[in-house]
Amino acid sequence: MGETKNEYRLLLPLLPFLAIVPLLSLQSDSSPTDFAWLIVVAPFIMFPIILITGQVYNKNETWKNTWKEGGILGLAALSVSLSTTIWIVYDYLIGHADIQENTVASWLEWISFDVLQSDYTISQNRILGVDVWVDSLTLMLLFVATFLCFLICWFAIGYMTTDPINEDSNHRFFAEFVLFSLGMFGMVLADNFLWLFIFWEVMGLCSYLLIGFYYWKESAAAAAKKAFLTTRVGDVFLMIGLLILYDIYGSLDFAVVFDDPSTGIGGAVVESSQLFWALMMLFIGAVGKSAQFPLHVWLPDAMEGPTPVSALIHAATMVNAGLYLVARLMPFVDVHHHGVAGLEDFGLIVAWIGGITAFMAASIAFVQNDIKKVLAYSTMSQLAYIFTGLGSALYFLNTGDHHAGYFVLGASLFHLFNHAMAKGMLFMASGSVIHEVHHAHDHLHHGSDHGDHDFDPQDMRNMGGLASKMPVTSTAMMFGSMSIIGIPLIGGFWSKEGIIAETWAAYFHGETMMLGPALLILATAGMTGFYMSRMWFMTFAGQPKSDVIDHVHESTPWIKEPLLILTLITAIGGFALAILGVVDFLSNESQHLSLHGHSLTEQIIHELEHAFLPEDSKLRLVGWTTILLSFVIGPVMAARIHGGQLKEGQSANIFVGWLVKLSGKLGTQDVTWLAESQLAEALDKRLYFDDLYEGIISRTVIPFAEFSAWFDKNVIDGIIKQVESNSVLGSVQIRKVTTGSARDYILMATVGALCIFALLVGVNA
Amino acid sequence: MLTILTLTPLGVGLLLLILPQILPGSSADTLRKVNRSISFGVSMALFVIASYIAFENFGGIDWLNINMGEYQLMNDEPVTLISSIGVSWIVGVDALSLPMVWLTALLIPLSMLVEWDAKEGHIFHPLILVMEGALIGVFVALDLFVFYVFWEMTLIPMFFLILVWGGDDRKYASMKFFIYTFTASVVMLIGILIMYFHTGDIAGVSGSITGHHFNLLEMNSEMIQSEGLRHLVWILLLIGFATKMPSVPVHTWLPDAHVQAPTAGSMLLAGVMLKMGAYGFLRVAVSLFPESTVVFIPILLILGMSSLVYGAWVCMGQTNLKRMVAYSSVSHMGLIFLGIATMQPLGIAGALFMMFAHGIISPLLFAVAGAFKHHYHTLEIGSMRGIAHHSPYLAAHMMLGWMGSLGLPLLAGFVAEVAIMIAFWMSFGWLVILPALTLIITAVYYLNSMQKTIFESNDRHHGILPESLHGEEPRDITWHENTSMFILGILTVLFGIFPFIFFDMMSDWSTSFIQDVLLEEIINQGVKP
Amino acid sequence: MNLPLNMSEAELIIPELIMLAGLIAIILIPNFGDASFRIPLSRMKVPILIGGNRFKLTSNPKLPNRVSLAIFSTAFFFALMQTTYGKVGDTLEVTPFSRLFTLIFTAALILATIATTHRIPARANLNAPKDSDSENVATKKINALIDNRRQVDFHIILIMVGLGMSLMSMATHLFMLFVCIELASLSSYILVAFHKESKVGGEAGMKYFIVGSVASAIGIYGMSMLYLWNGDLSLDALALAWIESETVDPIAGIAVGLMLVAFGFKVGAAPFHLAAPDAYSGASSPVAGLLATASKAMGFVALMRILITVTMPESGEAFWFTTIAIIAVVTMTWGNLAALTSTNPKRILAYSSVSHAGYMLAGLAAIGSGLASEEAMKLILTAIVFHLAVLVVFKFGAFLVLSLLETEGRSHELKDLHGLARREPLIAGSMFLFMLSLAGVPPLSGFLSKFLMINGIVNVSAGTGTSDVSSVMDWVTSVEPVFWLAFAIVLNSALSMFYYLRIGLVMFFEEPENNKPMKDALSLRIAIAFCALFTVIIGIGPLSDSLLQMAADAIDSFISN
Amino acid sequence: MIDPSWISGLGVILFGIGLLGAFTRKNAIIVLMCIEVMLNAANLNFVAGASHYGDVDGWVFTAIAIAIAAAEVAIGLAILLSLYSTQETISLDEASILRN
Repeated sequence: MGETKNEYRLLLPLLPFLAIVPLLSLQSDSSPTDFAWLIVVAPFIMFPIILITGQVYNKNETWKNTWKEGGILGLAALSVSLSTTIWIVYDYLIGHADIQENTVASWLEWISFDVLQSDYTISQNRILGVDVWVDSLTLMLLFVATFLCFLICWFAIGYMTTDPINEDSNHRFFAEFVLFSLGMFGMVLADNFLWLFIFWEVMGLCSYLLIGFYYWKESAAAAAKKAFLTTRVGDVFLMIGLLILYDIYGSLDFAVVFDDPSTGIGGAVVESSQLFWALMMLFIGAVGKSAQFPLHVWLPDAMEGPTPVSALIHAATMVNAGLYLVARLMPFVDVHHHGVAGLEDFGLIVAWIGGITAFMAASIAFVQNDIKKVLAYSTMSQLAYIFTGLGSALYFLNTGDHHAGYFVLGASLFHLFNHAMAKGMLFMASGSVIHEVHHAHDHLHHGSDHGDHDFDPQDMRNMGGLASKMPVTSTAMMFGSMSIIGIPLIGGFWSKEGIIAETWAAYFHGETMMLGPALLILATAGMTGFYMSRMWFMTFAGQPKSDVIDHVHESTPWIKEPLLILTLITAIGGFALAILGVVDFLSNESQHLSLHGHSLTEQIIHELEHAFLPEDSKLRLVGWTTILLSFVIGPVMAARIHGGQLKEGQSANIFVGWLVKLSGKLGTQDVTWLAESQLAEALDKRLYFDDLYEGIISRTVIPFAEFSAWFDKNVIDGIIKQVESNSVLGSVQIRKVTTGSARDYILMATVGALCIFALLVGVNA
Repeated sequence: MLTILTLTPLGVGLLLLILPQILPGSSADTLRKVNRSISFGVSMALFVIASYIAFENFGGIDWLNINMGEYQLMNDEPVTLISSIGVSWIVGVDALSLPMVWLTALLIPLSMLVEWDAKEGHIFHPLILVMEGALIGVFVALDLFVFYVFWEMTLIPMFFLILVWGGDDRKYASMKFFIYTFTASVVMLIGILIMYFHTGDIAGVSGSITGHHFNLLEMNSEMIQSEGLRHLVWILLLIGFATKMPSVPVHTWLPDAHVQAPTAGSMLLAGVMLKMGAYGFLRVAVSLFPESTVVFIPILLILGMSSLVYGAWVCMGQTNLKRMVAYSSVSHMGLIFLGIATMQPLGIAGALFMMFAHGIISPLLFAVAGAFKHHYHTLEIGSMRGIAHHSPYLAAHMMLGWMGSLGLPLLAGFVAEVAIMIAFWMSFGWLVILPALTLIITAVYYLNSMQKTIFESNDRHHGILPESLHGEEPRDITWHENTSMFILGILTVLFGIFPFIFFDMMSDWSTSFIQDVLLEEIINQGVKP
Repeated sequence: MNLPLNMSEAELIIPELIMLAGLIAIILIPNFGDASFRIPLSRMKVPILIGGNRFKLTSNPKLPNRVSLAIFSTAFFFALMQTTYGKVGDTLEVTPFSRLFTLIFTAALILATIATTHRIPARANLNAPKDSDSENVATKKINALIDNRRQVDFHIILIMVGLGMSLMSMATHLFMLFVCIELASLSSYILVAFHKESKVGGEAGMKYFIVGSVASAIGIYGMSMLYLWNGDLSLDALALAWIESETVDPIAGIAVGLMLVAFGFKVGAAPFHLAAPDAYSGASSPVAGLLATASKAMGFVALMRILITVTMPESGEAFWFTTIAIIAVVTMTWGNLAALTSTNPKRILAYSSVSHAGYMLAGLAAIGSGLASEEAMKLILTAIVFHLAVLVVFKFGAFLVLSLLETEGRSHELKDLHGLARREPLIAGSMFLFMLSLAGVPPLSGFLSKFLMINGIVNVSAGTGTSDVSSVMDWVTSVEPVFWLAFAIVLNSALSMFYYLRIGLVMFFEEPENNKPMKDALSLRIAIAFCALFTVIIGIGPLSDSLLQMAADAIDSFISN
Repeated sequence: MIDPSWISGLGVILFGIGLLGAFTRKNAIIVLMCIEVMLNAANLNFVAGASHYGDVDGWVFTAIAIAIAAAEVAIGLAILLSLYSTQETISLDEASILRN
């Protein structure tokens, strides 16, 4: 990639787009929230432009080199979204706007209608409209979404346009990418459940399109279908949830519903059983979207999509939608604020699902060799953490312990933030690895990129020792992994600790049912330490396992910058935000991110104290167990099995060099016996879930569909055909009466005459 | 205005069909082009008029405050047609029929465009024009006799479209189509006649030797004394309308007709003709017999549900693309019955919007299926793979249409679905699980069919071409097909994002419909809203 | 000396007089020649004009055709213009009813005449075969000469048919009615057998004649029994006697039953219709058309006279109600079923004609149910008359198309219709129109008439169900069975659709055997076009209105006497 | 004077014979004769009626009916001749090209 230096001038077209928001902020006195529509509309406008221009100017040199097949345009739209978001976030953080104030104001009156009420009067003019809803949750997720969309689009320009397999179809990628961004932004901003659902589905569509980006690949197309259908199952239940909610509250607007969730439409008292089912249905939707047990099967397959897609959709943004939805449900159960009591079971269910998924995904991740699959299971597992946290939060809020509830809610959302940043970065890094390995492979087997199909650039068994070849990537990957593992002081630690602790707290609180999730996620903490480390060591440490590795080198700047930015955020962002009280902010306990009047040092000490030495001795035990498991046992095990020194003469940079060396010193352990066991086999087969589902479908659904088709053709239509053929038969028979002999005709006439007499006599007698 | 809209296409179409036969000269090719241009021009002009009527009115206050019985008649004076039996020419549109009229006027030029190069084009395009007249006639006529006349008249051009330009088995299909629907509608005719017999004489239709009239606006359910007879009439009407919609178990004409029909025929069949059933049901059966409607909600529910669920299952078992799409129409039409069965303004508005949305999505589906037939000479799902390589535009339209039909948000179909679902939950609660789960099945068969046609060739640069192509080089769709599909696609998106363009009007209509027509009966029958 | 006919009476029956005069003229005119009579014992020759070498004009073989066309047209015109009505002698009465039927008959005859022009072509300037001609050419020439010779025969008989039918519609005396029917029938037997050179011609004539004669013998016998019963056969007297007798006298009942057989044969009711398909397929198309329209109308007039005028009680169910209802249902079903798989277009049309008789009989049955108010009765009768009138347009239209086919040979196979749309789009279109009209598809006139029929039946019966029931089943069980006649008609319409469409199908779908356009029979084409046009405009619009009004007036006059 | 009922009784018998003959005999000529018999049965009725009612109409009817019968025979024989000339049979059963 010789023209590296010149590439930045391509960003010049972005400038006018970047100028939009500053101009607006100067021109207008109104609140930036009024311009929130820009976030959604910018990608909306850009989507058809990219798609159509790309189709028309396909293969045009300028389009390819200057506009990066639409990538620059996409980036421009996303830059508008990002800058608007930053503007809004800034506005809120400095306290110009009040988070608590959200009024019903329809920006778009989508449909309006009337409802026949049970007292036979017709309510006038219900409106399903859409407007913007901003609170801390929105702000956090909006920032995550716009920021990552922007960065990953940036990354994709480098990643996609240099991959020969994408030749001439990148406009499709960028258009769908932008459309996805629209869905994500819209979902976060929507002020009611219906539009949340609508954008939710738009994301689903884009996920489908992007997973199936390499549509000619059977595996990709099948994965796309699987993803769409599995999430569709959840979506349908989500929709039923909406229906129930609408029936209860007569509206789907957050403002109306959350104003007083215990009172339904017309002042009716909301039954907890009724609401429970609504929430359950919504939760099933969330489970589908966030790939939780038992609707988790689609996420690993979704890695068939291009890596930027995995990074954005299947790690950082879309899969968070389920979490976002569940977090949105808090007001329903928050008895402190008019919530409906008696919904602890819902919290428990959420926590259990989270716990099960976390453990299951982590264990499957043990045996994955595909670098992206490891990350996919890791994503699943981490999302499950958050679900467990949210479950605890639901439980606490519903039982009245709102302090604990808010804390674990904030922690969960904070983990969401950390995980999104880290996982987005990890995927990009893995993309970088794959990309370069692939390039190196192509370079090595020159011009025969179709020749060697056996080589899988995603297989970690082909890697090893990359730490020296890819300094930036390995560093980024290390910090990302650390954040996910929860290495103390780094990113995810701050949030994960809170989740585990509070889940246990719920158990200690007297809820025995909470023990399960608590134990599961505790175990998962250690497992996370193992498989994330394993991935890192397999990739970057040890001897190269393939001749390709020698030719790997980092090249494209488009890939490096986003990694660097995210590494920074992952490494210190978590800590910084924790100090600024993000947990309280996210749970709406506080309005701003600030030091709360303490000095910086005080705050740091307070946070550290809170993390490592909580007052409750039981929780202290849990905390240290977690640290022990995730920090020591997991990584050390991984290092012993997969770690090792680099090849002679190679050296890594200081950020990662120590780790490689350390792993080399820990020695090796042979685990072949374990790898060949039944358990490993089962894990490799993903605990047979896919087989089970496929088996059920092929044994029930497909035969039944075929039976229906047969039934329709042979029974329902068969009756018609029978009538037809019987008529024809009758026709032939009746025509035989016309024998052609006049004698018979006279006979018939006579018989007829006799019949007439008989009738006349019979009727009149 | 509406009279022009109805009679112009009929007249011009017939003239174009007959005149060239009488006038000698001019080569076949010139004739084809001239006829085609005139037909297209006329249909475009009619579309402009229809749009003018639509946009003139749906923004205005007058339009929104329609009450049943206060139709906005475009043609004020009823003209007596056959005074002896009280037939007069009364036309009018309201929120129920206006979208349908507009839809018809829209789909006609589009379907002409799709088959721009049809063989024997000197008949083809005028025939579609005749079709337009008959279709619009059904939607605007407010005299039951005229309504019935137009109702049956639509069969004739469609019969020819299938018979002359259809597929291999067109003989059987066209006969089945004609006889099946004809049978149902003559049964309906008995119902109409019973109603007719119970009408009193009214001013303006004097001179009737029977003392009765067909004016729909002057009819009401009280005219029939016997409740049993009212129910019977309602059932007779239902048979006619349900067959047209079509609803399970009287749907089997549809797949055959669709599979054999030419693309334009399928588009019109699915886009407008099926809506005639739903329209007529609302306009005649429900409007005049609210009591029976409320009493027979279970029937509606069963019909709707079986169409929806069973139709979807049958769809899954299909291997022919067009057949599958046809069954999906059956499935979607089931939702209309369900929407009506809810007895909620929202449900009825949803049903109306379903009629409209399905009216723009299903022609797109059939245009796509037709393009497969046209360019790949086969409709067998699975006989080809990775067609997106060769026909990117076709693939894109297929994607949009398929997604629209499976009810993806921001596309028109979703609005209707969600409206019906909300109303359905209000009325029937957990029964909603059936239609909801059907949405999954819908997704399954749509995705499967897409997977097995435009995706999965396992080759970066080539698709697996069907044998029916016989080694020919595959083509993408022509510009006329592309234009037509593009317009339909844009409308699908437009009405998905801005449904209120028609939805508010429909919603207001539904409210007043419930209020004025059905509410009393709902209360009387003790149906819980 | 009293003239048997005074001037005012003569004015009333101008159309019949024209036909009578025409009959004489058409016998005489072709015989005009330069023959002269030498006055005995002198050399003076007085030209007597009969015989000898015929003049060029009178020897023109096309002349009879033109003459008869002129006669029927004038008769049609005068019948149309007629405004005065009244009795003619003791046995005839001119009413709007009879005039409408005169119109129907003459219209059918006009069409038959036009079609015959091409079916039995007359060629002027034809020479006798010479020795030099090959055998083929000679046979052709001889056949053409034979055709020329029998032009006049055909038209004489045609006019006799017209005269008989027209008089029959006026008859107020049963015996007069019978004599007129016999006149028309005997003539039509000859017409059926007219193509005696073909095998089927003679056979068709024989069957039609034998079965028809038996039927009319039965009818006459029935009439004679009626005479035995009452002693007076004028319709008024019979009706009076019928009303006076409290119960139905068995003799009278049997007499009416016997007459039903005769008239049933004429209208083609099952099971007396069996000879009809044979006759239609053996006869030439114009004649078959005549049988299917005019002859059927004649039968219905007779049926209406005997069933409505004479034996319809003031109130209550007529004694023949069940019989006619059953015959109606059997007839329509039989006709439609048999037509379903038939492959001879003429037979299909014949069976369709049978089924139409069934529909009309169903209408009569509805009247006989005794539930009909006077209004409803009028409505049904109007429907029947209207149907008979419009049948002339589309049923004869279909036969005209077949005539056109016959000009190039056969029309006995559905195959002969193959690909007609390719060869003659307009003719095929018209044929399809006729078929749809026969099937009763709106907005064609066939729909309107069938619609009125069902309407009448529903009108009679729908009010009979118990009014205070709330369930459908209760209502359905309480309604008079005559209601189901409407369903029978409707279901039969659906059944019939099948074979009507099949004719359309073969015309538009199948490949033609050859692609040549057909013979340029202009007058026939114009007639077909007219029929097609009227099929449409009588279906809906002002013309249908005025025709309906005419039918209604006719029925008014029919009821009132 | 013979009682009219005897006359009409004879008529019934004649009619029965005629009808029976019409559908049992194959020969067209015989069938034609049977038809004549049936017509004569009707004539007998007319005659009986005329004598019973003392009405002259009956006689007239008889005369006309005889005329009709004569015409029928004339036409019938002509048709049978033409049938014979093409198919060389006058058997009702054998002349059945037209059927079904």
